Amino acid sequence: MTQFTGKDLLCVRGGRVVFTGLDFSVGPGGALVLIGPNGSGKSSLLRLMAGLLKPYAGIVAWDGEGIAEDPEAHGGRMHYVGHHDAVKPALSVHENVSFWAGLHGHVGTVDGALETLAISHLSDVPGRFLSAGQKRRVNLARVLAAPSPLWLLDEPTTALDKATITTLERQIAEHRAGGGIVVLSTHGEIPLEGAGVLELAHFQAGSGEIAA
Amino acid sequence: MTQFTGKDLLCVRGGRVVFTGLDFSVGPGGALVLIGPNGSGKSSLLRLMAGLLKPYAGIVAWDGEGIAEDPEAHGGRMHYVGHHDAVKPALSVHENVSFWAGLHGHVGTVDGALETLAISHLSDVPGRFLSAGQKRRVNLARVLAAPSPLWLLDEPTTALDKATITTLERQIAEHRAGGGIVVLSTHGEIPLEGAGVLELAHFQAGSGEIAA
Amino acid sequence: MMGVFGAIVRRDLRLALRQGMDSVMVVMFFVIAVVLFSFGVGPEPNVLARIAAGVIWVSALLASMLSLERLFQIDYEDGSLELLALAPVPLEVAVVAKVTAHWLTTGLPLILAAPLLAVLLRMDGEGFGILIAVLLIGTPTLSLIGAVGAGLILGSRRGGVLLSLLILPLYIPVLIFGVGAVDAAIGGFPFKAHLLILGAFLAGSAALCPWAAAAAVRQAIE
Amino acid sequence: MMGVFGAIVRRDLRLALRQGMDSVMVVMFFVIAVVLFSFGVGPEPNVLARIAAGVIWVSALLASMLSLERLFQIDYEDGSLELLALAPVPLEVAVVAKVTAHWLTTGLPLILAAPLLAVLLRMDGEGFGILIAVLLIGTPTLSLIGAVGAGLILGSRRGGVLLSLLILPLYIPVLIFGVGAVDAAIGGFPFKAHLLILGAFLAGSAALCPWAAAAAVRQAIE
Amino acid sequence: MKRIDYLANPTRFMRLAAVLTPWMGWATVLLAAVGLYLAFFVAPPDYQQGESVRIMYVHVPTSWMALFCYVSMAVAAATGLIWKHPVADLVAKCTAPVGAAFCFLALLTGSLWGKPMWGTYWVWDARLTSMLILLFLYLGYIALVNAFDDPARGAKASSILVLVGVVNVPIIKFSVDWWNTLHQPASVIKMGGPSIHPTMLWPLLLMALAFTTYYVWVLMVRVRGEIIANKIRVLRLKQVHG
Ligand code: HEM
Ligand SMILES: Nc1ncnc2c1ncn2[C@@H]1O[C@H](COP(=O)(O)OP(=O)(O)OP(=O)(O)O)[C@@H](O)[C@H]1O
Ligand SMILES: Nc1ncnc2c1ncn2[C@@H]1O[C@H](COP(=O)(O)OP(=O)(O)OP(=O)(O)O)[C@@H](O)[C@H]1O
Ligand SMILES: [Mg+2]
Ligand SMILES: [Mg+2]
Repeated sequence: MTQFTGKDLLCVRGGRVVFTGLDFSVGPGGALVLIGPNGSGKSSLLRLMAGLLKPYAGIVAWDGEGIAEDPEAHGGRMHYVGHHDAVKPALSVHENVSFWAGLHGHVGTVDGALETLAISHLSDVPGRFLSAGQKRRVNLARVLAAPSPLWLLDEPTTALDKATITTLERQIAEHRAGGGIVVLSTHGEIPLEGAGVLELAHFQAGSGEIAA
Repeated sequence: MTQFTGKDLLCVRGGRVVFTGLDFSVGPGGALVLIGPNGSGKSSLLRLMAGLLKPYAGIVAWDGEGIAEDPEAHGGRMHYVGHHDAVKPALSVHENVSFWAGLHGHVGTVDGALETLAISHLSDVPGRFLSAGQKRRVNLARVLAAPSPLWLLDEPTTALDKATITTLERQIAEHRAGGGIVVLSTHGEIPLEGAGVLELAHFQAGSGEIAA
Repeated sequence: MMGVFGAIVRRDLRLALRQGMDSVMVVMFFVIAVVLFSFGVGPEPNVLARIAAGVIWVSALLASMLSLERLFQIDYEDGSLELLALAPVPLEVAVVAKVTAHWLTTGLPLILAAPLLAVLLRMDGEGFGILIAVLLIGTPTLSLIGAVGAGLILGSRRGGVLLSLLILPLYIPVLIFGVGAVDAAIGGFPFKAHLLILGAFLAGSAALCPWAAAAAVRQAIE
Repeated sequence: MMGVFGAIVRRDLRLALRQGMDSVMVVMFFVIAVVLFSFGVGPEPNVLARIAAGVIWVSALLASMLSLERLFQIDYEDGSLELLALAPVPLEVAVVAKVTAHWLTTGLPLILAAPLLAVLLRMDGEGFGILIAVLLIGTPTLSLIGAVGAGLILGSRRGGVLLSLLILPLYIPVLIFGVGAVDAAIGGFPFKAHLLILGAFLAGSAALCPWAAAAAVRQAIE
Repeated sequence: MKRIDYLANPTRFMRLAAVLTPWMGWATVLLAAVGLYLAFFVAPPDYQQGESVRIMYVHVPTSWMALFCYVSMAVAAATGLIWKHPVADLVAKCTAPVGAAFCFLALLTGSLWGKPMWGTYWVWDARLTSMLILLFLYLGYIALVNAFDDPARGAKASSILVLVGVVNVPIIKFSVDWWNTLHQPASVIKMGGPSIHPTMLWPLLLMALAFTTYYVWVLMVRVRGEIIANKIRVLRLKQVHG
């Protein structure tokens, strides 16, 4: 079975240990929710999982193989949603989504994704006319348009209205039902059935473990 | 009594009518919560109230006088918290907050504000080392440090952890108890006693009302 | 009002000194540009001396323009500019404060470096004093004009190139009289008229540019 | 892999054509810089002709540098660069695709405008053909080198000026041989060696710069 | 494992530096004294150049050091990038100002020497030009390493720049062979051994050695300073972050 795991992760940012000795493991259909107060390292952990940040020690692995060994393969099986929405002001909503879907080799599924997130009426509107929540929906449409087994979502409900949050929850459930894996961070409540919860505050460094 | 009012506001952005025929009125100690789906115009209305955006028609007034007539006076009695946190990476948290407080003529109250938001231990830390939620707290500290009768907050709880949200709610209650006015937008629930609620979706333009 | 002016100048100076070696870098760009021209033109000393004043002025102008690009940019991106516009003082005050801090950290060092480059380009000794004088009058004018351009490009997607298009044409008169004064001094001609005209440019731009720049900033943050 | 390369090139071309008049602006900067020089140096035709090749090259170089500043900047700020780095193709491919699109929208128009400016500067007729040839070989080299610099300055606090410090020194060899070839052709000397060296520069930077630029981008988005 | 390295390496380096620093200091003083004496009082004036040949004893070693420092930086940068060795980044960072100073001195002494020899302070030939580019590369490095809010970012970005700029070093070295320049070709460091009289060779080598020990000395002092400054910064951060 494919397992997404991290072992003994040490994260250092700006010369400071953010968290240390962190392990996690999620299997097919599983979900992991990252919680913790501001600055506890939720975003940092998601970036480690995506491969954007290298762990100072420890390893993040897919099916036992470190993700750093074949970054392109990891990119192919993963979607990362960060704080920025990567929406080009000059391209229409449809063009924005289909560019990213195309990079993952999917192009026919864009309209369906827009439909699901209730932005198909904005399909031809340029990105610069979108509000904060509309941009976020475009970003999520990119994830839906190109199916990939692993979703990494950093506070995905930011700026979304309630109806869209419900839609997102349903999509996550569907994704998991199909054997997909979800890791997300949140300050609110996202009800995910049978999800593991990782409280980042438990992995703060002790007083001795400051990096020189 | 000071009243903060808007009459028959029409807002046009990107050649499209965002809302029309909108009225509001808040008195001392009052609060107004803006709700509505993504793109319904919450941020736009707050920018109108701050004077950053000019209404296409209608008037925003303080005590009966249009805010555009004396923008400096309006600036002096108002705090606006938008999507950006205005935290300088090279300045320490204390320097960041006291610069803005100084513009409003207050300097002695900075430490108290940092204390309230539980970031006084970060006082000497440069802004570049802060996480999303910590930056947001610095931004809110600026508001607390220089008392002003009118607070305009655009999704102020974004990125805040639960403990800080509670603090913010208490501060808003105190502000109102002292005769202050609060207008804020939110997708979540911010329990404000006796607050008016404005559903932006009710002021959408009919199909005929597209601005040329 | 003066208190706020001082506060903004102090903040900008502190930011400049603390984080970037702004002044150092502008001077270095200035030097490199002059060196590039020497390369391009070739080593003949008399040709170099002939065009020295022009090369120094054009390089100073490009350096000033490049550093102006970010005059409002960072404040715009992190939301500070909105808050400055909402502060209880006219936006014009904030604009002038920012221009002042900018000139102190970049314009002044340029002027100090200019004589050195004049030596390198084998400029005639007579021109040195007047070169400094015209730069002292000319560079604040450049900063003021540049501020308008820096405001106009906010939020547009093509910073550098667009800025240069907007403000370089406005720089041309300053350039012509600046070079003219130096050449006149070297040639032994009177140059007072040039200085007076440059002074008039400075007065004019000090009167007009803050309003224009503030208007530009206001429309950018709508 | 080629599909992704094509997709990125097409996207960048579309963005360039749709939103900014990039090409127009670069060309205009080029023209204005040359004009500034003519003003700075004064109108004597023989001095102008003497320095024509140098002025054109230096202006092309500055124009190229200015437009390169934003090569990755916007994608970096709106999060697209992270996603490109996470795409299932090597980041080097994306870098080369972006450089290609950039050169097509800015380098090519520069080359088309150059002969016009040569006429303006009264350059000798012999130099025209060779000027275009060296620009054709030289400007892609500039774009490739500049891409490394554009990657390195991501996230730093001083874009434009810093970039110029990093890459202008590396531009100097291209400048020297570019001007040398034109001057040789005008003087009736052989210029094949110059062209070969410029070709070697192009090959070398095509081999090295994509890796360096990708490495720079990777560390920037950490 | 890696974590142990990270914590232990600076400590080990600090111990090594504490031992080496005084030795390097004294070696510099001694070598420079002997070298300068030989250069000024023992070495003969040149039959063509007269006394001005004595500039050579400063010019040539500083030129060598300018190149040597850049290569050291490149090696340190590569080490830092590949093995993430924290001291390597500091070595590169601390070498830059020293190398820039040597480079500046080489240019200065060269052009002072050029006036009597070539009749001009400066010509745009390949050796001189590439050396000037080296100075700019040093300055660009210094600007870049300090341009970031996070020192780790500065270290990485500038390491990449050093590795790109290193192509300039062979150009400087061989420019005199590849193009005909005013500058004279190598006579000490070349295939087939040095072709220079021992009375001139010895002071030259001594001065070169003195500059090398000086470099190591300054490097030790500066890297120690950086490590201590880092520790203070991190402790302060830790204190306030709780
Ligand atoms: C600013 C001008 C000059 C610069 C930038 C410069 C640069 C250099 C450099 C980089 C080297 C080291 C080359 C190597 O290791 O192969 C060197 C060596 C040397 N330079 Fe200069 N130089 C300049 C002017 C002069 C002048 C005017 C003379 C005297 C005619 C001169 C004589 C020498 C000699 C004799 C060597 C030693 C060559 C050897 O034996 O390897 N240089 N110079
Ligand atoms: N670019 C950076 N450079 C240095 N330190 C950073 C950087 N980004 C974050 N940090 C620090 O790393 C720690 C973890 O930050 P991170 O953004 O992962 O927290 P978070 O859990 O996502 O917080 P929030 O809930 O506020 O988003 C914080 O203490 C922060 O100060
Ligand atoms: N800069 C802009 N230019 C043109 N149109 C804009 C701009 N910003 C927003 N709009 C449009 O104005 C409308 C209202 O946007 P606004 O940002 O006020 O919505 P909002 O209620 O704050 O939404 P959200 O909940 O997503 O933040 C949207 O339809 C949006 O497309
Ligand atoms: Mg976060
Ligand atoms: Mg909004």
